[in-house]
Amino acid sequence: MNDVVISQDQAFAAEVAHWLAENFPPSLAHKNPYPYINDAEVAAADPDYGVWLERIIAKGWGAPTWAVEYGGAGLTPAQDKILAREMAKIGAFNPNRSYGQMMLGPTLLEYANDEQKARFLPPIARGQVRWCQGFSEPGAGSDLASLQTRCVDDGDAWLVNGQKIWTSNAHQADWCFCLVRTDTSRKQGGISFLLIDMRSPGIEVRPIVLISGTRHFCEVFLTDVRVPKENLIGEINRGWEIAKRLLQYERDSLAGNRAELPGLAEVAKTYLGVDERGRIADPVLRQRLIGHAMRAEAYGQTFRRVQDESRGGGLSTAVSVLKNLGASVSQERAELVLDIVGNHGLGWAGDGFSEDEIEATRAWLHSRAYSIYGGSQEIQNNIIAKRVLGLPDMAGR
Amino acid sequence: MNDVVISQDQAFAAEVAHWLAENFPPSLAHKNPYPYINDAEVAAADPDYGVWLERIIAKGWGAPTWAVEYGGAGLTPAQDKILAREMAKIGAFNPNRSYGQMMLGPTLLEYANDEQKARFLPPIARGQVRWCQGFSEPGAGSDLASLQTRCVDDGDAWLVNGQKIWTSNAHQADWCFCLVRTDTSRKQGGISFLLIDMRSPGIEVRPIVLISGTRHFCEVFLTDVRVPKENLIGEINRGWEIAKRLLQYERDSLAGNRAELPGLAEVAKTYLGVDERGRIADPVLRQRLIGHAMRAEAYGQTFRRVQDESRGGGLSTAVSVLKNLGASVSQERAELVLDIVGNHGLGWAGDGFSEDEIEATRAWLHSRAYSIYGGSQEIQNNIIAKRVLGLPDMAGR
Amino acid sequence: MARLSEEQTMLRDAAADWVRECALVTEFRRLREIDDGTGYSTELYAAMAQMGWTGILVPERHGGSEFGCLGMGLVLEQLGRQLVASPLLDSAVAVVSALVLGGSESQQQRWLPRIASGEAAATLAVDEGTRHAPHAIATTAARTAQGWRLDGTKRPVSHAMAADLLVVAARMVAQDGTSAGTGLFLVDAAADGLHRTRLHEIEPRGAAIVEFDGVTLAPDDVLEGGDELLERVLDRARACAAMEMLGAAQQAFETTLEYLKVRTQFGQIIGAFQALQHRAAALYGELELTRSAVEAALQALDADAGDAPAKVSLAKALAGETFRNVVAEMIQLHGGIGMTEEHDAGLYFKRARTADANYGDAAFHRERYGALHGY
Amino acid sequence: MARLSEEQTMLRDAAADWVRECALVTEFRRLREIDDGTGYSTELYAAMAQMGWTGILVPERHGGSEFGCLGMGLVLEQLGRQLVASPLLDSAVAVVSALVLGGSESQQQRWLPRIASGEAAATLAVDEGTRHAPHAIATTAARTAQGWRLDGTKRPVSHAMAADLLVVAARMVAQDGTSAGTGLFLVDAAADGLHRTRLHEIEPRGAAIVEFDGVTLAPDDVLEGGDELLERVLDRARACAAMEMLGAAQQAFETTLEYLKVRTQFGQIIGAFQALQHRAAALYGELELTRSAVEAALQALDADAGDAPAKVSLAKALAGETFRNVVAEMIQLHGGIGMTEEHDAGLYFKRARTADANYGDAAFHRERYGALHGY
Repeated sequence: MNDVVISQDQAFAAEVAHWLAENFPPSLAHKNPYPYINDAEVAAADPDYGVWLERIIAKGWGAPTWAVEYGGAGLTPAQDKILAREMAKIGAFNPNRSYGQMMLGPTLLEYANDEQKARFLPPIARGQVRWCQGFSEPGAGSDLASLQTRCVDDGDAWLVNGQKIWTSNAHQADWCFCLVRTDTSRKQGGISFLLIDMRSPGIEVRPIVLISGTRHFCEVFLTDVRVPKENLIGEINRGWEIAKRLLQYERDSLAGNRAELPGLAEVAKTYLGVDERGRIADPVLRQRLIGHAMRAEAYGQTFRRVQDESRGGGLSTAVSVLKNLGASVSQERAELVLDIVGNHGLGWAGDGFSEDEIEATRAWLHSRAYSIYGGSQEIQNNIIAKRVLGLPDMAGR
Repeated sequence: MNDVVISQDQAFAAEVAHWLAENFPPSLAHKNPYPYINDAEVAAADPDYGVWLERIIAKGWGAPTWAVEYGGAGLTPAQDKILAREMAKIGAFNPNRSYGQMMLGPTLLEYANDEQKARFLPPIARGQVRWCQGFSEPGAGSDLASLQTRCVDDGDAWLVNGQKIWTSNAHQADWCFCLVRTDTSRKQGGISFLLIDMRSPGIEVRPIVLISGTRHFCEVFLTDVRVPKENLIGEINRGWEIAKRLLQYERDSLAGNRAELPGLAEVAKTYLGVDERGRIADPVLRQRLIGHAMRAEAYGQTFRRVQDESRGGGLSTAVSVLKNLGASVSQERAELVLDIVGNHGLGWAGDGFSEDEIEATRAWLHSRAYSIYGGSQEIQNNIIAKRVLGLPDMAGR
Repeated sequence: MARLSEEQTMLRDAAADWVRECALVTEFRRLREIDDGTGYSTELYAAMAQMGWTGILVPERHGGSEFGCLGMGLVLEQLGRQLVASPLLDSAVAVVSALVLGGSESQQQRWLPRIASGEAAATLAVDEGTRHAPHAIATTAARTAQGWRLDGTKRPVSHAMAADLLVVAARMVAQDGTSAGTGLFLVDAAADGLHRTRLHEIEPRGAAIVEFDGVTLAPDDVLEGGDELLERVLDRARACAAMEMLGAAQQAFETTLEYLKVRTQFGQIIGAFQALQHRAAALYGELELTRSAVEAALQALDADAGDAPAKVSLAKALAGETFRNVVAEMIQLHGGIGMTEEHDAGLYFKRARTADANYGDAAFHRERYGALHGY
Repeated sequence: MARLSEEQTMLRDAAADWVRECALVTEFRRLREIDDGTGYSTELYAAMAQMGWTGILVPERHGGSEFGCLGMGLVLEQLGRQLVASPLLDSAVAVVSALVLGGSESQQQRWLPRIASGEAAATLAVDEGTRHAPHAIATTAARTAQGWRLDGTKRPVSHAMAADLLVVAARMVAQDGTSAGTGLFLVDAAADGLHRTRLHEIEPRGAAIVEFDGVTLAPDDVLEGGDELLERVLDRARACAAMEMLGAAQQAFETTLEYLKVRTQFGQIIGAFQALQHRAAALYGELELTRSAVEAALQALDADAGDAPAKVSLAKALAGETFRNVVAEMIQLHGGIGMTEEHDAGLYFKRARTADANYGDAAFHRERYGALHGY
């Protein structure tokens, strides 16, 4: 890179740092953004979060790389990285991250027509609309393309009938980006990508209770739901390509989950005590903790390396690798935390357990989902084997 | 069981113990029998081994359960177990164990005609003939049934052309039990089971050098080898069934390998030293050693339990499980021993390394074969999944 | 399975039949909904007592059958398969073993018949902190002129909420203040100064925090045997717990296998995918190793073998690890449905961790095994 | 790969081309047959020096290029792919770092140009027993009126048989007998009282037992920096070794992948079997983690970052474990042919263990990482 570019970058970095110092509420520093992103109630409950969202949106940094006309700030990938780096420095985060901003938006930028972009992107960039993803169905989990939700041309509108499952936060969502079957004679070739207003008549949402007690995954039942013709993205029966792209963005966002977390040495010493050399007393757990700390650091290094290599542009096939590594590291951590906490990690609620202990237990129970949602570990391994390593399919099938 | 049986067993046990006390050379107590079994030169080098072989054969215990007419002692399975138990007590072993006695013999008893039994069994029971196994071919490893060695009817004899590989001790063998293709139009259905005199013209044997330096696996080239018609076991093109049975006996014998070995705690303390509490100093290795000791003990318990359940009659499907568990335990041990020995485990020969250290290094190099020969770990897992767990084959193939 | 005697076979089959007919996992779900804190259904426990299971370790003269640890294990394995909840392990194994191995004739006469008949339920109170640490007990039993004064807090004590008798491990302090090792004390649940606080856990097992605030005991409320007795009692409970865990793990594995044989994706029964087949084969191997270790431990206890403690730690460690591995795969191989409250996978998953922690987790027993074998 | 500067990219490509053209694994086989004990071909090493690789860590004023640890790693990664044998790591990384970080101007002037030109080969002598233990050195350097007296035995010292210079770690003993920490000493291989015994190892690396029997040294034959210098020197060698190991592991993985794509069994390319596909995918993930850790360690060293030691231990530990896992799978997935001397799998398998043990194996670095992070 030549010196001019470098100095421009430095200037931008300084500008960002200055703006953040003035606008980012310190109370949010180093907080985990996911609760805010995943749960509208949590978000609504924290006024500072509201302020932060308002300010970043006004600045256009709710969707930094999007064009200004779509509510973004038109940053270059390089500038976007500088922004991310400066935010990371002070433990800030983009409060506008959401399914809409992380997955649907980039997809619309690629596949939607100008009317659709003008209509749907700005509300996402401004955090005004909550989107949910209507992909999975009871009979179509890993084999997503076998989905059956029917969509037929009813003259002035589409008529949709079927059932979706594992739809995160459908009960809080305003809109749903949905895969529907418009042709039953072909598998991938009969799928279309449709945007559906969750307030449409004929939509019923039922939260699913998970073993961790969480209820933000839902079943969505669609009965004679009428959807305007102009809500179809891309061509009819060409939705699979769009969906695959969007799933890449999803893996990309999931791969980033919990990239960095504080070490467990201190927690472990508190619960397990230390030996005569000041080491964690339990030798078995100590070894597992060291092994985990090493994997976690290497995962963080890999995550940054992949970002670095992708130079902010496009998506590398490494996302499947990151998704699996990230899931295994997070699950290993959740198991270890409970192993450290021991008998205090068996609490569901009530007296005798600290809030942190209860939360650790719930997090452990939920952690099993990391290797299932967003494309199961098995699906990611198939992708790695075939797309990254170039291994063949079975013959004679 | 009723009291009469019990008292008979006790009487037999006493008789066995008495005979062993008088006949088993103490110098062989607790020695690893495999070097003797695998290498004629090792066996020839130890006069006590020769004496022991002579005595046990005279007693008919070289093949204890075989009928007396075939050189055995006609023991019942129950008596055979008592004999084994009594031998184990004093660290004795059957010096006549061999491919012939462990694998071919039992197979002939099931599938050979009376003439063949009378001709081939007694020399095996008396340890007079060394057999090798001519199954694998360069193009037919895990997929054994794809073997190509041709066998055609040449009127008064069979004419055999082809190449075998991984034939253990072919260079020392008198005879070979061989799988040959007598029909090219069917896969399993075109295989026959043939006994070939290794002194026949047209047979060339080339030892293969392994990474451990051992040379007892061989390539066997067969060029226009003429084999008498009466050396075919069972019907023509029905050899696959016989081979599968024989391979079960092979897995059975391999599964037994190294069922019990002394713990590594003392070796580890010698090489690694102890900490202030007298524990093995290296905490990482210590944990791995404990884990290994636990798996090894559980494997030994499993081996005994399976023997117990099979009640000495027939073969349980558990042999595939034992084969894989046994291989993994043995490989883990070989790795651990070298990890303990550290820099002294890098020696190939010469000054600066003890004999035990060199042997440990060679054993470690050879240990990789445990999960390959006698049906690879992958093949055993397929067998377990399909035959034991009843999981289906792929559809549409 | 080890080769069983006729009595043992009958015992196991009776347990299997009863569980199938009366105590499927649906019963366990009902218990979770009732959620009264006791951790078991008195009706089902009465039925178990009827079958004689509460007396398997009780001498015949006190109304038991003396079928031994393997016998008890055979029953618990079947109960474990359907996650049947009961105080059988704490009352009929741990406390009965304490009374049989360390109790005077009068102590045995007072409690064994009532426990064997199921009329009384008892539990063992050892753990105090975040983990199983029988050699670091803080609760004290101070010798007084009248007898003993018990002070301290135990947690978690499973099936404590509905227990009539607690056998409490405490550090004995002589009147001159010197320590006299660990003692096991018989404490009536109704004693003054004994307070129970219910713990709401992921697994309903009637767990509680039990506080002893100057509880006064009679001189002969202590069992004979001290630290050694405690270890022997714990080892019996650990080995029987391991067999119960093995039963649950076996069922979790079989349930998963069944799913692999019916679920279709990509036009294939997913059980036909080789990667899943090999993982199933690996789990099968782990289950086989665990069964061998658990049966060997129970037999070693019945034979009073010297290496029983190490064999027990081997069994409990493998049972904990195998059970946890199997249930993690159970959820993974079921996919999303396995994460839902309505599917049984979550119940087995929660049981696995609770059972692993109970009477010492895999890490505790690996370390103990290593120490016993000089590593 | 990390994003490279133009120079770095050129350096890596040049190394890749040269290895492809001049130093395939067949060259390594020839070396094994010649078996002259030196552990490398002087011709090939001269060529490497010609390319300037022996001077990558040498300051420009002493004839080097100062491309840094990452630059050296990029070259070693390519050499590792084909198991190229040379004293580059011991001479141009370990000893050069010792001289650059702890050498006086005159010491540097005396040795750096000759090492950079390849005219001289040097090695580092630290280990003495069965494992890497830089904090438990028995060899002593006793201060005398004339200078130093060196006594002790080092083993294994790689590339010692053909070395001109040995940098020896020894416990310094002052004239009053008090210990003065560890010192690194420059010892001419031709010195009186220095005896070399060749070690025949599974991997030809010119390893030897080196005995120092009252070797006399001049007062200024010691480097400046003591224990801290030793750690800094070792960390540079460890990180560069990790990159060489990664290159070898990467090649072993790719060779195995190629085999999976051509070998047929049961009418299938075996690479189509899902169980093997998922194992390959898992190995790929491990290789990615290792690459990140190794590159981060090299960059941390070049930046003189405070957490470089922990990052180096992370890199060396992962490199050792990944390399060993990959070669074990290399043999397993090749089946019988992988066990034969004529196939390359065995060469990578032997290199993996030797390289893991060199400069501290995975267990050593796990423990070091844990200690550095307060576990």
